[in-house]
Amino acid sequence: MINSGDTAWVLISTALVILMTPAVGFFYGGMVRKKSLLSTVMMCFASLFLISVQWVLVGYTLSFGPSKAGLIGGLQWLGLIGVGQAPNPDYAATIPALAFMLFQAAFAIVTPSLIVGSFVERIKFGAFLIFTSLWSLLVYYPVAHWVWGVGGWLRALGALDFAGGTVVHVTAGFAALAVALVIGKRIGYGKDNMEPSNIPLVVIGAVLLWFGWFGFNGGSALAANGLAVSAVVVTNTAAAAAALVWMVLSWLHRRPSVLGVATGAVVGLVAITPASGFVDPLSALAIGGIAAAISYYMIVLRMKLRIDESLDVFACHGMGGLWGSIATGIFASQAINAAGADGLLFGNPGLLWVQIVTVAVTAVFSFIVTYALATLIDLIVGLRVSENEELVGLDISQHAEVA
Amino acid sequence: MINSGDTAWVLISTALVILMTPAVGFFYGGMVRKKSLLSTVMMCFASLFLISVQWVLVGYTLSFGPSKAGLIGGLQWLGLIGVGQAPNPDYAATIPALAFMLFQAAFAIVTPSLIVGSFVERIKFGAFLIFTSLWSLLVYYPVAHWVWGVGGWLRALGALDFAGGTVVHVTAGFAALAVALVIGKRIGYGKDNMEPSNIPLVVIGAVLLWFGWFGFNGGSALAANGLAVSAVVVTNTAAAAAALVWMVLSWLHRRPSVLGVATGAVVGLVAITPASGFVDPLSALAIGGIAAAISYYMIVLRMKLRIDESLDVFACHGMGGLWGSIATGIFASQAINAAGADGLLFGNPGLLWVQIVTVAVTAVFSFIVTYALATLIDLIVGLRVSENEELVGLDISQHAEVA
Amino acid sequence: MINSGDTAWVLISTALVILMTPAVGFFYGGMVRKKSLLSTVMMCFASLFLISVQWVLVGYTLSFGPSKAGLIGGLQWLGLIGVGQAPNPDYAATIPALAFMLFQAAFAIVTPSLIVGSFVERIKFGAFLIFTSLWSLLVYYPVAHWVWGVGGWLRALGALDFAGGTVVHVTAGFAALAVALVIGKRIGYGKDNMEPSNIPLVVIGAVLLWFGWFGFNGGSALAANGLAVSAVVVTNTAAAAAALVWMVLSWLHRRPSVLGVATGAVVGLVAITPASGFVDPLSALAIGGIAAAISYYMIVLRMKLRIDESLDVFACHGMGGLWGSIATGIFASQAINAAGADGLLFGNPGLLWVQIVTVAVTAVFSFIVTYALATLIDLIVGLRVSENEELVGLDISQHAEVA
Amino acid sequence: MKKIEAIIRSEKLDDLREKLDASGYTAMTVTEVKGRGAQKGILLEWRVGEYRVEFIPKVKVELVVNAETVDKVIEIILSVCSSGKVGDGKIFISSVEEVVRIRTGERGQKAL
Amino acid sequence: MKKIEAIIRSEKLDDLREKLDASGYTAMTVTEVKGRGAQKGILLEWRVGEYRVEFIPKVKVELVVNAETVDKVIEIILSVCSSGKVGDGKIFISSVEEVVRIRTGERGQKAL
Amino acid sequence: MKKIEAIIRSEKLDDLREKLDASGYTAMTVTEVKGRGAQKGILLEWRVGEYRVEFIPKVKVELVVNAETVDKVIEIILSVCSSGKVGDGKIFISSVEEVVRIRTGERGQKAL
Ligand SMILES: Nc1ncnc2c1ncn2[C@@H]1O[C@H](COP(=O)(O)OP(=O)(O)O)[C@@H](O)[C@H]1O
Ligand SMILES: Nc1ncnc2c1ncn2[C@@H]1O[C@H](COP(=O)(O)OP(=O)(O)O)[C@@H](O)[C@H]1O
Ligand SMILES: Nc1ncnc2c1ncn2[C@@H]1O[C@H](COP(=O)(O)OP(=O)(O)O)[C@@H](O)[C@H]1O
Repeated sequence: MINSGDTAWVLISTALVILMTPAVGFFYGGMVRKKSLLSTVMMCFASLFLISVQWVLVGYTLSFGPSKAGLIGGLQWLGLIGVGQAPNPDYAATIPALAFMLFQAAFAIVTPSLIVGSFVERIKFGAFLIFTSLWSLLVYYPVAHWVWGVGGWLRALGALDFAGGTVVHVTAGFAALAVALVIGKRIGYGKDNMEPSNIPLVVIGAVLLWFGWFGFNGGSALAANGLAVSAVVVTNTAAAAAALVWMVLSWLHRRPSVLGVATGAVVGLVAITPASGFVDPLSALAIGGIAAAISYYMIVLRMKLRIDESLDVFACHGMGGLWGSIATGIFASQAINAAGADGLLFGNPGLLWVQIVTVAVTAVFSFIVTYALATLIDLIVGLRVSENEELVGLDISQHAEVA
Repeated sequence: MINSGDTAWVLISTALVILMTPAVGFFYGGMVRKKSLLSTVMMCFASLFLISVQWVLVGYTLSFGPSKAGLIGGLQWLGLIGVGQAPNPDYAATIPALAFMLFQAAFAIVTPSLIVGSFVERIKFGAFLIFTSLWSLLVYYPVAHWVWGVGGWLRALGALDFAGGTVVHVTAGFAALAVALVIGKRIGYGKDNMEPSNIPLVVIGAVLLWFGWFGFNGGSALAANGLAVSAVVVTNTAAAAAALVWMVLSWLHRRPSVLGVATGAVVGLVAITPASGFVDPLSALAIGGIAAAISYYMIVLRMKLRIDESLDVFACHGMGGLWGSIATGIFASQAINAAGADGLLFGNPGLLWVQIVTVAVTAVFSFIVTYALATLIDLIVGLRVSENEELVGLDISQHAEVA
Repeated sequence: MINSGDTAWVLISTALVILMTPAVGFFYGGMVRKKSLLSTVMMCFASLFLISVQWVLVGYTLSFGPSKAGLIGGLQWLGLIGVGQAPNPDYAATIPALAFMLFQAAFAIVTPSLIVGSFVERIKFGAFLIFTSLWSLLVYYPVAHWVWGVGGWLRALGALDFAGGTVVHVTAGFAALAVALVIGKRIGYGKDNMEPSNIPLVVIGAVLLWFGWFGFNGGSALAANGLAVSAVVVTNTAAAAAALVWMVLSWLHRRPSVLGVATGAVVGLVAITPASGFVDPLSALAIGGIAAAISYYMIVLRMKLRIDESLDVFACHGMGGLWGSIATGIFASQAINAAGADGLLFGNPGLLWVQIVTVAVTAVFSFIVTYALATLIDLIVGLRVSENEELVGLDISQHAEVA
Repeated sequence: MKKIEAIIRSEKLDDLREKLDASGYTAMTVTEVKGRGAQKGILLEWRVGEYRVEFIPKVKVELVVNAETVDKVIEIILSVCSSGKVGDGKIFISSVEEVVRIRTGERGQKAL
Repeated sequence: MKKIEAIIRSEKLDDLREKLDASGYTAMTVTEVKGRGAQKGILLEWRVGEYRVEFIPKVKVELVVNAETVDKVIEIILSVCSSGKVGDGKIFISSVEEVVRIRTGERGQKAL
Repeated sequence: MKKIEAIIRSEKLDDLREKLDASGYTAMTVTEVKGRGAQKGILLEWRVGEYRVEFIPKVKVELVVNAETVDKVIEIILSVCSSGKVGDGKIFISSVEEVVRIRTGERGQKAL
């Protein structure tokens, strides 16, 4: 039976999550040099329209269609045939099946847009489109099926991932590292100024992400109930804690920067994602605060290693998602969500173990497949623009526009 | 009986649609030269506050008040007297009458803001205010009554317009063409650079439009039910398909531009509007994709004709709305909405015919009345700023401000 | 019993109100000189993460915990212990207690961000953080308890404040005046250009405020019912009326400015806040229109007095909130809200008297405590940056960043 | 060789470029500047009342040309940019000793 | 006639304009530039750590004046803009051969 | 003393600065300008079709140096900024009569 309140909440949550993909574009776009600002915004926007179409055609059925041996969804729902206004009780009994479908679409859309941060300012737009289409097919849809699909093998194992810490952030973060290694550094990396061109735009992006994340985590309850509320509360709390900790760390270093607190907030949001339906507000403070420190020092390390994973998708999403998934194994409590499980702090070390396995499998899978995919695309069509195109900037060279 | 889920959905949908009017301002504002950016934003913002007031006073009753011969609403609800917290079952049985009123206000507000794109950079701000107030009275309220008012003559004919393809987009698009012809070209049109001054702002506008459109179409179900969900799904799908097609077209020409995909997305949203409560996702792919091609080549034609309908409101909204309304006659299916009708593809050519008549009547009516209105205002107070004011830009000359 | 529609509405309203705090940052940030734009955005963003954490730890229990003599909440709910997914019928019987908690958090967050407008471009960031933390403890939590806490003494008196005209706007407005007097004028005030650096950003802020305010006032019904709808309707109407009046006033003076109408809209939103659950749309027109005139001339006066209360928080929020609270005593009607009271126009002068007392007490309390607090902080750590830091701008001197 | 630096109203730039083009002076460099002269500033609107902007946005057009053509260029600038109202701007002429075309390394006249 | 080009700290502009005004030098043209000199760049904060901005925003003030008044103007600039810290900037003086007032077509001294 | 004004492609600035630095010419002033020369404009994409931008963003680099070092600097600029394609830009050399270091008030050579 469809419940109008639950449907209203999932619909608006979907709208919020869809808004997040262009928000990633603003967040990233303001951080690159002006000459590639539009190209960065464009790649995220392209994730939105490209994956929207792919999802309707094949993505949904591959991710959530009747399971083939726990590994991938069957093709029964190709083109959304059979996905209608009636609920699909396997996933959500009180909202139309189409509502669950579109909510999940928003996740499939935002995930590849996160990876954009690793190869900005040097990728061919055409190669990007090929990469994104194939990456979704080869990495996202399988992992989404494993963790969230009925019959998925990691789900069967008992892995908890409320809103995509593993499915979204770990996959994107490790993929980002892989592509960065394949595509190589920007010309002048570590030598020229690569200053952020538009910090107000970064903040606009971060703020829309924070806003959208209420739908991301709160909507994952798939109902407007106590659990949705609890998820929203811990989401806000973890974001705030992480921003605060990042501010302190950057102040200890020298100055509390706007770029820093915006990044911190996003890291907090990432880390709480898998845990958001299982933990209480005080745990959220801990999860967010610790996440900020982990990502902060991972960026320090990444810079020392002189890897041009340009906007630190690995440090923020990969490590944030990894920590959040593990933290779920520590802080989860059935007092918050009876359908969940207790974590380490509540006497159940088993969950922690499952979480570690899940994260490890996903991270390794995403890294290897992405590395192979990027290498292949590079060989066949070339990932990278010419030196001159890179110097002139991707806005003019790829899109014939200026920001 | 008021249903809280339905009410929540219509309320938030209203908020989303109201956000669209300033979003149009950003979308347009970024496309004009910097010297008239603020003036463009201002005109859209002015639609918001001007029509908000007019609607409360007379607009609602003229549009939805008890019908006078199917042509216009009576004055019973002047100043919203009698429009209260209880539902009006004629329009929506499960939400307060005031909720339906405000949701409709948002449509009346956004429509004149769309027209702004045709006369940017050269209109007197005072003349614009007069034009907008009178245009709503003479064009929008009547057409809204015809198509949506209980007893309206086009509604009686069986015309389907789920969320305003005809009422909003066809009226605005043909009005835009009319005003452009009356006001004439910008100085230097076709000779000087008229480059977009702020493409990131265009994208911010387009993104907020996409976001708001979930309320525009989804809210038009006036309930949080399967139909609302279906409308949101096809909305997202059509927008994505149109952006994709536009990207391909502009790439075939030369480069895939950000301005292009943003425009494509909006065109897809326009085209799906009338159909959104009647078609399935695969039809949405077709409707959006075809819409992009139609608007694209209409702009090519418009530029050949050297008409300075500056931001292509006619090509995007006029033609997009026209195609969407006709497409409703082709793709509509009672399997999606039992209260709708079947279209050509489902064996009912009659609907297509009704749709064509509706669009034709509305287009002709809007064009003629607008042409007359604009001519009259031009004669009496003058539509256009002085040459020097135009050269200096409307921001300084009309508002004494700089962007 | 939890109602899913009510929960959905309060959740999304909460998201909207949380979005308002960074929106204040954009609204203010665009109005200062470019060299302190980021610092202004940062201070508002910092209110978000700082007070989010403080609220979870102590703010909620101090504001809404079991009352100590009507003056302050007890510490029973420290760290949100005992605040869960079940409703707290004292405040809202149909939504989880955590939902009410977070909705209220959003108000506690936005209030100190409003004050930022008074001391931009010259405050030390560290001093700002101390000020904001202590101000919430000393002013906001007590006043919130007095007016909204069960057992609060002003609530017991019968004061009506639907969504925070007194609690939010009067406290912030009078606090702003106090800090401005303590911190003193910007170097060059009244002599150098202090032009707004980014009016489009101001409009983005204003628009997000308008959007968010639907949640602010509509969500204050704590249910998706007729009252919520009514509140949203009058909110939109008052904002529009105020923008319209401001436009006329600024046109009478010289030109209708974008900065002016954006300000006018915000003032209208402020003024309708306390009244939004008690008045009808025509009253909203009056309340908004008059508010615009009051704030307009208050700014004229403030400028004559050469007080550098830089972005007129006092004129807009202090006077807007004061007028709105008094207007509630005039226009309130039990026909709109049976749980409210009738105002002067409906034959009950008693309410007006209570409203005046409430406003007066709050204004005096906020002014005095804030003045003392600011003075103290100035003595101990210093409120103001060095002259050279001020000349260079706060972005570089406090955050080592450029906008 | 001479450098002509003309500070003009921004809104005249498109026209000036066209006229210069038509007369064969296609090479120029343009800078957005802010100026102050007889015109003092302009008044802009604040939320309430107005404030003076002390510097007005102008455009500086620089052309390096042969000494003989200076007068011709000045004439064109005057014909396009003179409105007779305060704020029209100034032209400054100074000497340039050498020009190098970066593309080829050519120097002097033929590098112009 | 001489052109005085002063590259100064942005934050000194308001003060300098005022002092020049007070001494009757109201006409000037201002350009936002970026510079590099003894000061090398400045360090700004990135999300983590910092990065060097090689060029620092400065303001270039240009005044064309009579040869006799050059020293007076230099003195004013020095008095306002010298903080004694690296990065205060430079003043360059060069010759201007002719000035034309666009509004009237007047040339030379009286066009200044 | 001489002023070297080089109008170059924006994307060459980082490289040029580095090379100049390496040779000890650290002091310079950079302005964002728009230019037009043999290159005419560039075509950018509009929603549909394209439009010509008449002026192309360039960067102007100004260095005031001793007369003797002019050729050395020109050489560096040519080596970095010459791609052989239309649009590489120009270098203009002119005389500077006096330099003042604002920080100290020093004049002439030692103020450079
Ligand atoms: N002596 C000068 N030195 C430098 N720039 C000048 C000088 N005189 C005028 N300008 C520039 O020319 C612009 C127009 O000058 P203004 O005196 O307003 O024009 P007009 O002579 O037509 O009244 C000024 O804004 C300033 O940029
Ligand atoms: N030789 C030069 N040529 C061009 N510009 C210069 C030169 N020397 C200094 N500048 C400009 O002056 C600014 C200040 O120079 P800097 O050496 O930092 O000042 P200071 O001499 O006070 O230490 C630089 O940023 C640059 O813009
Ligand atoms: N005579 C000139 N006066 C002023 N600026 C010039 C002149 N010639 C070239 N420029 C500047 O140099 C830039 C590059 O010139 P261009 O002719 O395109 O280069 P190239 O000589 O390599 O083809 C132009 O955009 C313009 O800014």
